[in-house]
Amino acid sequence: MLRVLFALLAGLSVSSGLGVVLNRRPLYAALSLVVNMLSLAVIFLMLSAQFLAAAQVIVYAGAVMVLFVFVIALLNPAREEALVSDPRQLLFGAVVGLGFALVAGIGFLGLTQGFGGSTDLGSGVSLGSIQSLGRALYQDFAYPFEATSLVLVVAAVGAVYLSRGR
Amino acid sequence: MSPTDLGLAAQVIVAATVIVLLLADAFTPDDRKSVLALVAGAGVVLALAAAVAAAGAGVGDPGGGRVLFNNTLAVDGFAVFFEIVFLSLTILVLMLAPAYLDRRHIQKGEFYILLVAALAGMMVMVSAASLMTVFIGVELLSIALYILSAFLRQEERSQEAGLKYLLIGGFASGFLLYGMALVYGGTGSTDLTHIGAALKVVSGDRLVFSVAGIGLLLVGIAFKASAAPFHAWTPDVYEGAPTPVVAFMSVGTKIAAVAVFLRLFVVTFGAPAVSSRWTVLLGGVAGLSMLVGAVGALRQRDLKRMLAYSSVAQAGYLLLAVVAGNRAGMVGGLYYLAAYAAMTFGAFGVVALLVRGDRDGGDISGLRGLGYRHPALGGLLALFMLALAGVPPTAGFMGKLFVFVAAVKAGYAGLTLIAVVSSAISLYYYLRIVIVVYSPPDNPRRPQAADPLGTAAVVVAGALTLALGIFPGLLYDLAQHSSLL
Amino acid sequence: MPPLSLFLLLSALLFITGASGVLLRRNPLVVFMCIELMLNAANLAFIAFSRYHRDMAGQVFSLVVIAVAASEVVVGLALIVAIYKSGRAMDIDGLSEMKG
Amino acid sequence: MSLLLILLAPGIAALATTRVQTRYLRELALMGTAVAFALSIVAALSALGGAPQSETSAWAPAAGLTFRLAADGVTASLLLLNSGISLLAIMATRTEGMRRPHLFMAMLLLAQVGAAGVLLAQDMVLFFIFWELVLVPFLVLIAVFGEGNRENAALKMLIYTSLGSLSMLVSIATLFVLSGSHSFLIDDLAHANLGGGPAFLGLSAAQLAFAGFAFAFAIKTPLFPFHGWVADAYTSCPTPALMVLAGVVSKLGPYGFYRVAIRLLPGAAHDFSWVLMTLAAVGIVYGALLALRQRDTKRTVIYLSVSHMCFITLGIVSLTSAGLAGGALQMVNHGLLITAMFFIVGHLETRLGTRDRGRLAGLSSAAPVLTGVFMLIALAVLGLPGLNGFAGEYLIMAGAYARSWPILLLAASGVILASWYTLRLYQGIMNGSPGAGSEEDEAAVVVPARAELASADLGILVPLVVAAIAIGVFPGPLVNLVNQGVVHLSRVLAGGAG
Amino acid sequence: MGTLLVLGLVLPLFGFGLNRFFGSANRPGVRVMGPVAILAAFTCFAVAAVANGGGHVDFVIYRWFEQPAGPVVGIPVPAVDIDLYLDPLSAVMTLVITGVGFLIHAYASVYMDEEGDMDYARFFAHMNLFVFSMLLLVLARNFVVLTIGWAMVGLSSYLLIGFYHRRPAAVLAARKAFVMNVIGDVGIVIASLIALRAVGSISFDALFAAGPICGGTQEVFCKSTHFVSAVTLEAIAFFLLVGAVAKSAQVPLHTWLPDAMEGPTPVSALIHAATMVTAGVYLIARMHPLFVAAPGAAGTAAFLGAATALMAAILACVQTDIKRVLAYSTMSQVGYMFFAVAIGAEAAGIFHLVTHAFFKALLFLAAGNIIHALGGEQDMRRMGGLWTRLTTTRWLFLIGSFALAGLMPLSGFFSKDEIIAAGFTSGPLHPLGGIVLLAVAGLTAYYTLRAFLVVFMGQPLDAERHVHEADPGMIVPVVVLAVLASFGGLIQPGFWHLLGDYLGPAVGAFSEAGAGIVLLTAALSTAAVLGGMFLAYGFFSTNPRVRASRPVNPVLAQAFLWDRAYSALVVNPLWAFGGGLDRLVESPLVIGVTDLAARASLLAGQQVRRAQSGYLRSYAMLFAAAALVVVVIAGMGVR
Repeated sequence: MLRVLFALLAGLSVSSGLGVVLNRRPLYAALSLVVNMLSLAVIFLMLSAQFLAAAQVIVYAGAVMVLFVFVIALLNPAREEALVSDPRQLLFGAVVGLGFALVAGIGFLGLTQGFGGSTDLGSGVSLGSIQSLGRALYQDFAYPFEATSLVLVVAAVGAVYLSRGR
Repeated sequence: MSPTDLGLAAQVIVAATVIVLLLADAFTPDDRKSVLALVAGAGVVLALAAAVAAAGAGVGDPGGGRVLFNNTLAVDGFAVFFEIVFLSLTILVLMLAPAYLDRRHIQKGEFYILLVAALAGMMVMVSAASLMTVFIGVELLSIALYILSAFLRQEERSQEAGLKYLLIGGFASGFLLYGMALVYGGTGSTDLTHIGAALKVVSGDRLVFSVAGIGLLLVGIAFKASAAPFHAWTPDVYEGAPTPVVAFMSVGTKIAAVAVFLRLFVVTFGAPAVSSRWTVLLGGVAGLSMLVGAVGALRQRDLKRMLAYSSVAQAGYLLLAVVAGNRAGMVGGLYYLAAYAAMTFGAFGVVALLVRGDRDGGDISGLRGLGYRHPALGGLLALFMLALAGVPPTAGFMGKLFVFVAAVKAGYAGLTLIAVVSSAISLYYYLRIVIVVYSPPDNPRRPQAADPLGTAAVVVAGALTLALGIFPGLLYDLAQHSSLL
Repeated sequence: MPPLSLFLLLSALLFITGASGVLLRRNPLVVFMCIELMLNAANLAFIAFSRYHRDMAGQVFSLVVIAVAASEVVVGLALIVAIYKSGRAMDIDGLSEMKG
Repeated sequence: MSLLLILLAPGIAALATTRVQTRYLRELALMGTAVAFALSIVAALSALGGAPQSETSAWAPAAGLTFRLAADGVTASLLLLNSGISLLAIMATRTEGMRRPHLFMAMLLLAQVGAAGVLLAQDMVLFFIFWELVLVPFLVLIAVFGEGNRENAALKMLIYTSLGSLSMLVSIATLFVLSGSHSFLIDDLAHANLGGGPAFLGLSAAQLAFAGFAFAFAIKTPLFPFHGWVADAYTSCPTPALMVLAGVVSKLGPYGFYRVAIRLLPGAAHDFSWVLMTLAAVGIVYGALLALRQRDTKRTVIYLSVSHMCFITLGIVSLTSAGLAGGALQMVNHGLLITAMFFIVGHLETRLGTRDRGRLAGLSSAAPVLTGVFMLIALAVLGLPGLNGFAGEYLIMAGAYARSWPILLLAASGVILASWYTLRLYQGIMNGSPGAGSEEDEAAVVVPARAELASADLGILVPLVVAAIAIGVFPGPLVNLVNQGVVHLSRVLAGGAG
Repeated sequence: MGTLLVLGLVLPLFGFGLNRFFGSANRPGVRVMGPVAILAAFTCFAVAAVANGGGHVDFVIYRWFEQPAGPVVGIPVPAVDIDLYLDPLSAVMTLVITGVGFLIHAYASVYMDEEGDMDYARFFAHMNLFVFSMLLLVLARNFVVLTIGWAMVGLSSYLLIGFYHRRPAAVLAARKAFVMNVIGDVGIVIASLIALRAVGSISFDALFAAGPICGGTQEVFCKSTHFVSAVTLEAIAFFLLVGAVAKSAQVPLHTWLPDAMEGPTPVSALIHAATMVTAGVYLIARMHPLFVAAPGAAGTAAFLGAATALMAAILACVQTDIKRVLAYSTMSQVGYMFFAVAIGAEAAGIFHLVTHAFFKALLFLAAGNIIHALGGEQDMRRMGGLWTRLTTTRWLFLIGSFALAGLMPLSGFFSKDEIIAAGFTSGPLHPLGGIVLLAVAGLTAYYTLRAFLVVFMGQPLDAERHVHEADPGMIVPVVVLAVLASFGGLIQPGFWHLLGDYLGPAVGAFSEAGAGIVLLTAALSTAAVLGGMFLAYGFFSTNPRVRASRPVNPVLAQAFLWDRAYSALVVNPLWAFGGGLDRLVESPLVIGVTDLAARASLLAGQQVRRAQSGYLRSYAMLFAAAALVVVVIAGMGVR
């Protein structure tokens, strides 16, 4: 049952990922990215990361993508003429991509045996509950959390500065 | 207060300074923004005082340093050493920047906010005790620098620098992050102490994950250190970015990255099964950097690009200390990093002071006769070039000496020879600058006098460069105290 | 429940997709999306591992990543807007004034 | 203190140049150098007295650095040469009408400081620091004040020599690591126990370290075939600077062999001495033949110098008492003579506007004084017994003979060739009928009358001539001085090599 | 005693100094100073010789340098003294040098009068310097002093030969002489090095005291502990011989002497007749204990001597330049002396050295008068018929010729006979040498009479050319020499042998040849001489000039092609080799390689620049590829 669901979501996310890369229109790319995000959110749920799933939906599918679409609308760039400017680029990219895919395949599929015993994730664990996450955030990882806020401040200041008129 | 408290205080003060600057920026009129430099300076000086106090209180002594916040933040001699370096660097940049921004007619408060924020990022990086902290530090630094590189927002080169840096940087942090994920997967933890412990025992797939992850980590951090072959962004960004920013980032980013290498790789990933892998890789990267950097700089016409390539080569020497992986390497590395800070900042500082009008052109032919038109700046530039070339009696030489000793001790004959060759090549472009500076000028026009504050900053850097070269004892003791090994 | 390896493989595929997107596309906006893709892939790996290890660190990490990624996007988009304002084409191959 | 002052006096003068008017520049420089000269005499006397001076003070103990200066006999003799030649070079500098005389003077003085430092340093890092410090002034002197393709010549010289010195740096590091003693002092490094087994490319660690040193010193000397930089650098070097460069700085190469390479690694020195002796002997003949074929007077002197430097090196690397003493002796003599030679050649160029020997002829009747001086210098250069060139050559040949027959014969043939090319140079310029070769272009007609030495020139040449005769007739003091140092090294060799 | 020696040595040097630095101002001063310095030296040595008698003194002037205490590696720094050694041998030499030297100086003070003040002073300065060097040479008692004197003799001869420095021929001749002499110097140096290594010292005594040399003559020296192998001794002797041959213009290093006639005539008289060329002879005599122990080298010397005597005599027969005739005859006569000292008849050799100094100087100076009279003409084919004009010089020249030819009872006869007799009496092969020398005696008579006839007989070239006899200043010294040349033989005319006994302590007891041998050689040589003279008279009695102008065999005309051989085999190859090195090694390799390295790295720099295309995607591509490599390498190790 879960396996089927996973297969569906995996297919969806991968195809939408390809959609991002291959769509000539930035807008379509953005939309397929949304799809990708959502499917990943569900997978997060499967992995018992409820809060993250939510965050994923809100932050990404919400804020970020809106921002993207907004900017696209603002700039409305003409549809790219050619996906690849020169074939060498494509060839080289393909080689590198496949290389990584190969490595990943060997690395992860050959993993079934002996990853600290089993690779089974088990079921019915309640890990990412708000409580536990909250505890982790505010007790265990307080410092990184605080530092992150600084990152956000910087981003805000910078974005305002850059996009403000002359 | 205990030394660790003081060390932590330094960070808190810096973070607070960011906030204070935010507020102050809101309440200062547009024509008085340079006041913010003072505010920032005050905060940084305060932090520096705290850090020095921490060092004085013996944070470097055995048992002096502690790991705080549930293994996410290490406040030890190592961290404090670098915090001192970064804080002093920032002070110098704050002396250099205002007049520059005035010259470029873009005196904006955000500059100081972002500068201090970037400083905070560096400090987080060097004191990180957890992968998470490392990542945040890197991002905090990077994002601030993305913006600072594009700070001349009207100017195409600056925009180009910013966007290039941002895109390739994001790409790189993707790798960095995935590497961290793999390490996490392999060791089951994000904090360095546990990782270090786990790496000694893990085997099979978990070891594979860890090592692969370490490989990607290496890639990500080598990018920050602008080591070949992950250096491609460096020349373009350095050329386009505002020069004081370059002075800041070329020193800060590289030092922070190498510091992370020292803490993360030499210490945490020190387990033989692992280090046997990454030393090979890092050795390759170091050798490649030395050669590519040295060779790449030969034919440059723009001083900033030349220095960019030379910084690639310098990254090679710095990584040599990391690869050596012994105490000598650690101490020598610390020494060389401090020396590198002084001389590189100085070099870019002189370039910044020479910036006229609307373009950050470091055109080498424009330096002709500088030594006579502007004896102070010319002499300093020559000094920094000689220091970067490793000519005694300058800090650059002492650093090189200590690093060579470390490399020989660790038995890296081949790398040492590469270092020798690249240093010999590098003499060509460094000394060519010296010659140009002292060759008769074709047009005897005098530039308007440089701003005293900025000159003072460069003079300080020059004094440090010489002092560290002639009296290495001063810094060497501190480095020994701050070593992690 | 599918095994860890499949989740990891998925994340790897997404990562590679994103990476190749960066290598191929010329529109900076799209390149950004691809970078987002890579970061998400990493997140997936983190969460999978955290589930496997029964350890919250991974989830916290990915939360941090989301925040960081968001801020990167914000800055990037702002920069793109700035560049657009100065009237240049949305093509990163156009950003090759500095070279050599 | 006095040894330190040998470094400080000219150094302070160098700093002071920026603050003084052009017309007092030379006096200032002369003062600084004169102090150094006087103190060098003191050092020499105390070395002769058997109590060589030595000064130690803390520098960076944590890093294993010690600030120690010492002057044994050989050092003292070269210190005298250094400050003496510098005095002459300063006198030879025409500050009036020169662009940026301050810089020039400062660099001359700095070069002197560097050379003195190399001679005095007892800590290898200190040694290296001064070693490099010598180079920088010449970068400026050649690249800024030189002639012809000066910038490239300067860069070539610096990069080439630095390649050598970097290899020396690696050798220093190696010895430092291998000698457990946490110190860069020569005496401590000498105790490095280097495993006999092959470390790299089938060479033992000691041999590698020695190779590193030898490479550096061979380039500096320059020893054949590492003299690729010399021709260009010397050609574009202005005369006063060249007097120091060829007269003093080139001696630092053989001195390095004496003070560092052989002292630290006698065993490896023995393994390599055959190679080095062969190179030196070949270089003697090689340089001689090239000197024979040069048409440019300056280049003739350059290759003559190469040949003689190989002669000196031959003596040093023969690792025999006589050879070492002869080499050390000849360093001083060659320093005096080559200085005079380059000065004369430069003088002729400035006065007659040409270095082409085809256009110089028959100056003797127009310039009798120059003739006499030049004759004497030339004779000393070709090693005429009774002048200062002889004693050194004799001892060097003795050393060479003690090691091998054929090398002695090569060296001897070098001596014969020397008489040939030297007389060719001298007679070509001085004898024959004036203006013989100047039909080539009427544009520049050589006026022999201009060639005569002015009193200022005599002020520079006479001391050299007097020294050449004095040392030739009474070599005793100098030989004793030199032996004071050589005996010590002989003891090391007798012990370490036997 | 020592002071006397030093004084005698230093006086000429003093003269040199005065003349060189203050002479050009006052000519009269030079005119006096030049000769007087030598005369004073002569008196010093005369007194010293008398005082010394048959003994020997070794006076150390000062220590040149010390031998340091401490261990010796390989070869020591020897202790060197600058000392003077007077024994009968050196006494004779000093007297000849200063005595004949003085006469020549006196002669020259008039002869050189045409020269300008500066050149006049220069001339006498260098003449004095030469005498000083020569004295140093003969008074040496260790190799270093010997070498110094040896080389300075070469130097002063260079200066004097090149006296006319405007004349390219003179300049070249001077350089040639110097370089060839340096070859000799190097030979001496090498010999001294071998000795130094063998006996640890550079003094002659230490060498003579060594090994096989003892048991020979000088028992007094036998104190040394060193034992030196025969081979080493041969080597030392051989390299000494190189020096001797070069200095004495013996085959094969003789080619400089004929060219040296470019110098002024008095120079030829002093250097190339009386003194310098006999230095080699002196050296072998001085070193005779060594040569006794080194038969190989001695034999070589004897052979070279005989060969030179013959060859030079033959060449002398075909010369047309009067000075060249004398030059070749000098070589030939020195060949005699070489032979003598080499076969152990040192006394005879020195005897001939002395007499030869007298009559050859006489001849040169007389020739000088002739040349002077003809306004610098040296070509005999442009002389002739001078008998009626040079009424004094003709007699002087005649005496000189007969003495040289060895005509009874002139000095040449006794000395030459003694050598030939010695050749007959000693050694297995030496009689051959004796025979050769007999033949040479005939040739000598032939060419001397030829020269005399061509110069003085026949018709003058042009009757109205004004030819004046030289003035007394140039006659008196020559007359003195003529007297000496006539009666100098009486110091050892076969029956009694003053010189031999006097030299005994220095060069070994004088071995008297049997009376029969003496008479036999006397008869044979007289026959040879008369035969030679008869032939010469037959050829040249009637219009000699034309006869003398006949073309001669090209090989003879080119002096057996020695010069061509040298330039073809040594000089030109070296010259070409040097050029080859310059073109093929120095520029392309030694200098080229360095430039090549530079060019290569600059090229690489260009490549890096090209790679830096400025396109972000190529950077990313590079990044990704590198990352892949990293991951693969990292993974490989563990899996």
